[in-house]
Amino acid sequence: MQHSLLKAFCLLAVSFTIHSLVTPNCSFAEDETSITATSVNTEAIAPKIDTGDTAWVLISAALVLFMTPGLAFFYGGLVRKKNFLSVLMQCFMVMCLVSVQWVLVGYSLSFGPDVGGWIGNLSWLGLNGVGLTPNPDYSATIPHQLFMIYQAMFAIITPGLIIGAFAERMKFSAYCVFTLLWSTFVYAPVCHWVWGVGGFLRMQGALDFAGGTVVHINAGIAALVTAFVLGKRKGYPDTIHPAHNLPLAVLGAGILWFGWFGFNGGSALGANGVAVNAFVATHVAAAMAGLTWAVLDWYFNEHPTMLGMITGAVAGLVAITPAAGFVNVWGALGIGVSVSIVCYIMVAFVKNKLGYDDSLDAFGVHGIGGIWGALATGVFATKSVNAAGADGLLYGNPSLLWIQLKAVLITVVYSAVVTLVLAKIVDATLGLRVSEHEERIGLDLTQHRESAGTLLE
Amino acid sequence: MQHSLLKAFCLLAVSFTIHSLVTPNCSFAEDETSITATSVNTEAIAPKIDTGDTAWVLISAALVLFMTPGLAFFYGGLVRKKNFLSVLMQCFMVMCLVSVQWVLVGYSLSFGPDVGGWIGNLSWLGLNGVGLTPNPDYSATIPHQLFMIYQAMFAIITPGLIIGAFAERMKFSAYCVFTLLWSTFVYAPVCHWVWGVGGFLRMQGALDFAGGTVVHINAGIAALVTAFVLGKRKGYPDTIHPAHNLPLAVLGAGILWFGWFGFNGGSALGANGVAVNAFVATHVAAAMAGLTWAVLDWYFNEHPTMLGMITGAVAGLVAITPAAGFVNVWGALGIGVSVSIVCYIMVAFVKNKLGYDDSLDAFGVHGIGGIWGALATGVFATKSVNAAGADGLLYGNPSLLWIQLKAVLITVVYSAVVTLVLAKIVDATLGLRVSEHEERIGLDLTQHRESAGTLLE
Amino acid sequence: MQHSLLKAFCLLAVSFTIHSLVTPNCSFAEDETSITATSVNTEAIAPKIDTGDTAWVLISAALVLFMTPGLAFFYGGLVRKKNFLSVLMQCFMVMCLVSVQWVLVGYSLSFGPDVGGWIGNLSWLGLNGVGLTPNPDYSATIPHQLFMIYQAMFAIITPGLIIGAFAERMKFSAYCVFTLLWSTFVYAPVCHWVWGVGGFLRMQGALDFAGGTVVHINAGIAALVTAFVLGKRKGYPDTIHPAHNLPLAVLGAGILWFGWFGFNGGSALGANGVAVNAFVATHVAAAMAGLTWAVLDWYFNEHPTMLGMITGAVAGLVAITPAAGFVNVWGALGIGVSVSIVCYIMVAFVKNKLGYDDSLDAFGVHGIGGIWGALATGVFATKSVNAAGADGLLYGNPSLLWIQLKAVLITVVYSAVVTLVLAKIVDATLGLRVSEHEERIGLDLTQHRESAGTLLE
Amino acid sequence: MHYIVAIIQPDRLDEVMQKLEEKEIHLITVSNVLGRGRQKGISEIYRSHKEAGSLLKKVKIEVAVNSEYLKQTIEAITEGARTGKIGDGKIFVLDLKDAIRIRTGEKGKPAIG
Amino acid sequence: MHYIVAIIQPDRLDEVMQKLEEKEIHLITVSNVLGRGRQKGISEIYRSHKEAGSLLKKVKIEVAVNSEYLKQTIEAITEGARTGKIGDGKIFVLDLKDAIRIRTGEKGKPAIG
Amino acid sequence: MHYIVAIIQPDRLDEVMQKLEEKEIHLITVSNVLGRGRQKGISEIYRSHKEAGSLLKKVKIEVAVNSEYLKQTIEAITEGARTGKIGDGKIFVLDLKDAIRIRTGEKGKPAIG
Ligand SMILES: Nc1ncnc2c1ncn2[C@@H]1O[C@H](COP(=O)(O)OP(=O)(O)O)[C@@H](O)[C@H]1O
Ligand SMILES: Nc1ncnc2c1ncn2[C@@H]1O[C@H](COP(=O)(O)OP(=O)(O)O)[C@@H](O)[C@H]1O
Ligand SMILES: Nc1ncnc2c1ncn2[C@@H]1O[C@H](COP(=O)(O)OP(=O)(O)O)[C@@H](O)[C@H]1O
Repeated sequence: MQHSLLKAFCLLAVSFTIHSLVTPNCSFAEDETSITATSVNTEAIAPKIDTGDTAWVLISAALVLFMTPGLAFFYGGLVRKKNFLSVLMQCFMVMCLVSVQWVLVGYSLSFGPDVGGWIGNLSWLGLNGVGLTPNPDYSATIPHQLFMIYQAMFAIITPGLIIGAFAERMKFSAYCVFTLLWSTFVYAPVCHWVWGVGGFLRMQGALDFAGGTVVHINAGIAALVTAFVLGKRKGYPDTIHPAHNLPLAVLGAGILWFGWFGFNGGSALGANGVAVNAFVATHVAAAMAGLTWAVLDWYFNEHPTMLGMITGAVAGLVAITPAAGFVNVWGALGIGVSVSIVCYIMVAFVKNKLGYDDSLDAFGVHGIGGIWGALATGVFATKSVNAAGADGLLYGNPSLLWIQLKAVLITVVYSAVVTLVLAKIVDATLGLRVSEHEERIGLDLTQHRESAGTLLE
Repeated sequence: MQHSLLKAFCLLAVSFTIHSLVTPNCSFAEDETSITATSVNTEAIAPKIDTGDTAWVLISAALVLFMTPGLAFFYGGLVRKKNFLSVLMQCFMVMCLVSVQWVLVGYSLSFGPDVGGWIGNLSWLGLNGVGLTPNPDYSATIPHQLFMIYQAMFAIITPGLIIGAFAERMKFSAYCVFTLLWSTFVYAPVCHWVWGVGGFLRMQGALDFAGGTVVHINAGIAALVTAFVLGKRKGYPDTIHPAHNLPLAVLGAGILWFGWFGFNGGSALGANGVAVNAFVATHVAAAMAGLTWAVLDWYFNEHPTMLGMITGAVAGLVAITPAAGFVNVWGALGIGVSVSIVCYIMVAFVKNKLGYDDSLDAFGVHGIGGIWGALATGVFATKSVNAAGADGLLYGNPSLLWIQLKAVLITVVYSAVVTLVLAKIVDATLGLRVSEHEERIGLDLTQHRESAGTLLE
Repeated sequence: MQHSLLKAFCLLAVSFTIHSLVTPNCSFAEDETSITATSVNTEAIAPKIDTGDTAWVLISAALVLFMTPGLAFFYGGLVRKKNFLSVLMQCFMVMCLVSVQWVLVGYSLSFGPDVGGWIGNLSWLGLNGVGLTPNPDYSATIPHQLFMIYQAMFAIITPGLIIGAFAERMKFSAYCVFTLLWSTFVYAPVCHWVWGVGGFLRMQGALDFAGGTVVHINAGIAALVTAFVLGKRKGYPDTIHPAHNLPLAVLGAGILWFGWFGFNGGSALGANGVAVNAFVATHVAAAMAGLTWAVLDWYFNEHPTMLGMITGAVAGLVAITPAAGFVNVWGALGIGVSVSIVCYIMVAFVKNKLGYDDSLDAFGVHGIGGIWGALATGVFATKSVNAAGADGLLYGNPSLLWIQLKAVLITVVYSAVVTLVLAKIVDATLGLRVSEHEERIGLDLTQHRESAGTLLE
Repeated sequence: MHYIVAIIQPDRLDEVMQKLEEKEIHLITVSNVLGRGRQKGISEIYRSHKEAGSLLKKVKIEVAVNSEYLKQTIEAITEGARTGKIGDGKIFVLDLKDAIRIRTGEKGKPAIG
Repeated sequence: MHYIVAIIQPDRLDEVMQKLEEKEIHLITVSNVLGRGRQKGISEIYRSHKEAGSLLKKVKIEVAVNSEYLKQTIEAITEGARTGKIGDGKIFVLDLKDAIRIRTGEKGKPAIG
Repeated sequence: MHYIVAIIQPDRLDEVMQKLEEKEIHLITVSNVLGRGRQKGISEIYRSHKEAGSLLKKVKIEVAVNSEYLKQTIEAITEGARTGKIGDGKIFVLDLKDAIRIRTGEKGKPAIG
């Protein structure tokens, strides 16, 4: 039943995709409107390093890196104690593995000289030619390597987000291989389409300020697919009990909120008005979404919950990501309220109907929230905030919403299909899932021969 | 007995207040000396964005936001485990609630065009007219919205500080309403008096670099009042046992110290000498105060305690807040030593005499420490550090101390009275306190239907 | 047996040292090549404050301060629960104690006007003459006090690193005295030799970008010595069980990684290309080292461990510290791989042969990793990255490696000898170690009269 | 000699210990337990699903006493723990064959106190 | 009356509690324990040294029942906890002299249920 | 058959387990407890108020043995746990009516080992 659902979904989407590809005219028509966060500053001519911009992007890169440990605790606090370390380990492994992959091949594939709008070529392998002077194509006022390392942090956290879907049951070896493949064959191309010079979605004028499509939809869909492929945790849903350490999940959420200022604010690639707008929109959307979720919990369960509030805040952060540099405070408020409602319905009601086991709602929050955010950008975006942006539906330009929808569907289809293929390959070779016995004992002991804490004082 | 004490206190203070209001002459005399952190840079003429200043204030805003989760753990680690989540939840709720209130009305009331020195008008509702270009009245080199969001973080953490006073016994619904009212009717006006253009305390030349009066005294007094109104926790003091998780309180303290660099350093609203001076003074005062507290513990209890050291460090951070941009390293050391002595006496000896139950010493540390810091600013301030500042007692200008004293008393009286009124109103309508049965079971379960951790492995 | 080992070590080293001292000619020959991070910007003439540079160093200082609480949890999570607070307390005490020592005397001794290449004089006591305008000798574009406070954070964490060696058995009073003495008689001189204007190692052209010698070798050797002097923990190694709370150690590692961007990136003392290069190298080396350690664990124990991964990452961060501003991405990768191999052999095999009890491998990771990094800098450094740097062995200049080796040995000998003397003095007077009974009960209760958590719910 | 096991509400522990003191029963052992009893647990919420939290936090007290102390021990615990509400808990009395004080090797009655 | 102590695998608790419910044994007390038994523990790694982790996490269940319930209680626990693998655990049956319901002061059989 | 409950100092556990091993008693159950005994607790400080920390951390060991093993079990525990200092703890011996190995259903003596 679930698979048929997935199929139907794909079918519908594919048709859209094809359409959007066979109609370049409309695309080209929009060329000049083309814009993404990564080109916000490219008007500048003389590539002179600005210390203020550099300072802001440097710290932003550090903040985004810090989000991954934050994510580790956000997720880790919610699993059962016997699997706590395994989640932390997966998050740290992605920090190490993808960083190396990125400097060696990932960056070149994602941002290197364009090949037919689909992918970057290999001329920047090992950062060959990626130096300390600005690359005006991406950012005229900061060193090229700074842009590269800032983007590296995005490449790290994206596969990290998927962890939430298969937590508590994936074999660690399989995890490593899958992550490496996914970063190379899913993240890199999608990143290139949307942000790379010559990327075809960028050409079509799709707006994605800080990674709604590239990061959240991409990871969210991969999460859904892997949850399907891996199947439910033993005992789900009856005997899977609540978070083993909610306070640490709250700590993680706090770190995520903090780091997200670098994630969205830094995407302006400079300490300028756009950065400030993104910063404000990010904070307001997060707050509004957290508040909304609390209210919904209050309404449906008579009690606002801590888990609900942090889930809402994260959903808000996810949804504002593509929009942060293009919407005003009202747009941010609107996105905040709406995304919590959508995600709440998803994780509280729909999910159980469908019955897949997305352990920590990576799809429910990042996938759905990301899609919602991408579309909302098409609704709330306004040039009054960022001339380099575009006007959305509310500002009399329905076409943007249409472009956004296409970008979403293309990403959804590609991510779903390729993730499925990769997961199946790894499953066929290494096997994705631990044995039932290992799952019962827990991944900490069976995968890492460690336990989160000594039981005796 | 306690109430009579409170009364006496008010009486004394009110007289002072009236005096200071009926003697505008002395006030006007000081007009030109008027200065606060928020106008440090206003000499600049052409409002051109400086990327370096913008970068520093952007990251400072993020740091101050991060302080609230830090506060959540600083407080949360000290309560009993059954109330851990309730404290975290209150802190996250204030992040969400006040952020929304701030962009909608709070900012306009606090910093909007002045109405008789008392409050801002409503012309900036919903950030109407608060754009991405600098507002020279507040900061000539950074976007106005950046100043707004930076101030938002202060508006968030201030009511957050009060939580320490009524932890473990306040009804969550009442908490939300109280916080919203308090932000609007206490924080906004006091903020306007001290920092708003035209604010009457600012006019009188009161120095408050980063919020000693607006943030700490204001919150500290509100803490005392709410502690009185709510009454003691069941079993206090006999059967209330030590911190359930001191290490997490230490983590919170670490985050607070880290964030405070943005709190004080960022208040220079630029990456300049004043920011550096504030940064240095902040660090030195915190270190000296932590050290002093440890020594006092060693002397009085034969053992320096972890709780004592972090309490001292926070007390030092509180006391240096109003002074950071106006004192040199000697002033910082002096403030650090003295505030720990004063607060130590307060929480270790005086408090028990008075017998109110300020659960986590929000008054003892923030109230007393804030008052001490405001007065100490009148003693240690020197123009040699910041020409825009003023000379204090030690530098031959007793009048500043007098001005500081007035500012303190006016804030104390206003905060005490209005907080009392608001608390009584909420108590009369919703009821401030949970039932004895709920208090016994704990707020996590009764208010949020969650528990901090699963007990079985 | 262990002592004889130490002796042999010293003997060998001393000879080298003497040699290097009696051959000033070679030293002077290299004068012009002399360079360290702290003089990267000194070409600038007019000392005008750059807001961007100032912003970056301000936040970097905050990041480095944040590393000490991070270290507290990195270490604290690994000890037994009964000693958790004692480690946190030692880390916070060093934050307080050394900060005060630094502004009073430490900074003057370390960076004050040179006295014969050995030490700074006392003319900067109490920051006398250390103002808010730049000091071109150290940094032409940021306020002198900012350089001072940034350096303070290094002075804080260095003695903090030693804690790992004597954790779980040192008397707190002795710890305080020892730390104060060590900061003054070991850290200050070594810091002056390498970074102070006129420091003799700086004169010889030794490269130490962000403190490989000053911080890590220095602390690592002190760790080894104190571990020897204090002796093994009761029951070591048989009945000392694994980390009581590994997840908190992971949190600490995350904070360390985050803070290290300020540690290395900030050492460029500006938001420039060198800072970006250091930032990239730091991240890449950490990732590569973490990955390598995981692979080694996988190979030798069939399972990658969480503790192994964070240990590897930290080892990578240590080793890249002296090199960050002088090597390219390949150098960073090389250093990352190699340091993990070296440290792994050390802590997993060699250490047990030698049989000393370096509780948390402060020597194994910081000492060995630091030495390796200093030498590796002599191998991988290249002027193509930083003209102010030098070429290493791989770039056809073997002499640099020689210079690095000398710097290492001199530091090793000095740190070892003086630390030994200081430790013996404190032992003879206060006694370094707690009683066996106190050790059994745990330091939290016996030294601080507190416990990490309440056992009953 | 008897071995008494009592399950009580966590927040009654201080009270119970005090009552025991008064009756000169100084030696006890305490631990955390979870109990399912008559008392309906408060169900927790997870992603807006109610988790019938049937297991409630309780405290377990173990006391070994000589027969002559049995009655007053039970009294002390009862007085200290009773609130009259469901969930107050139970006291179980087991037979104690022997007791040894590790430090001295004393056996039987003298070893208990 | 009997006092039953059972040591089981942590992940069998839900099962056991359900089985007990079915047999109308509602009142139980549960706690964390560590056990060393036949089951070989998985040895943990610390700095690449294998720590023979001989103590495994188990769950302890305590149930006081009237004699007529003894058999079905043992059955219920056995059914719920058995996987057939080493480590399933044990059930110990002790003699219960008396039981008191703190709330009411009831003694003996009526106090058990 | 007997059911032995011992309360010991936490840091003596390794020693005790080793001694039991030597005497071929392999199966035990261990848990955290807090004890109030003769040993004066170290009072904790909170805001410079001394908290008479009367409850000290102890470890509880439970061993079910056949009668013939009783003596050596007690010896083993005593040897392993004794330091001669107050706080060493106690050993309580209860009567064990029956034991069941869940895995096999064996009853009585064979089920113990
Ligand atoms: N027969 C029993 N066996 C084991 N534990 C029991 C038994 N009866 C009660 N308990 C414990 O006592 C606690 C309180 O019992 P409960 O029935 O809730 O209160 P009351 O005894 O006041 O009705 C339970 O949570 C459980 O832990
Ligand atoms: N004689 C005993 N005394 C105390 N506890 C025991 C005894 N025998 C078994 N246990 C407990 O039961 C658990 C399971 O026993 P084990 O021998 O591993 O499984 P099985 O009974 O299936 O062989 C042990 O870990 C231990 O906690
Ligand atoms: N009669 C008893 N009932 C229950 N527990 C006891 C009893 N006597 C001792 N204990 C436990 O044994 C521990 C050690 O006892 P204590 O009197 O401190 O040492 P010692 O037996 O050497 O005098 C106590 O903390 C308590 O947990």
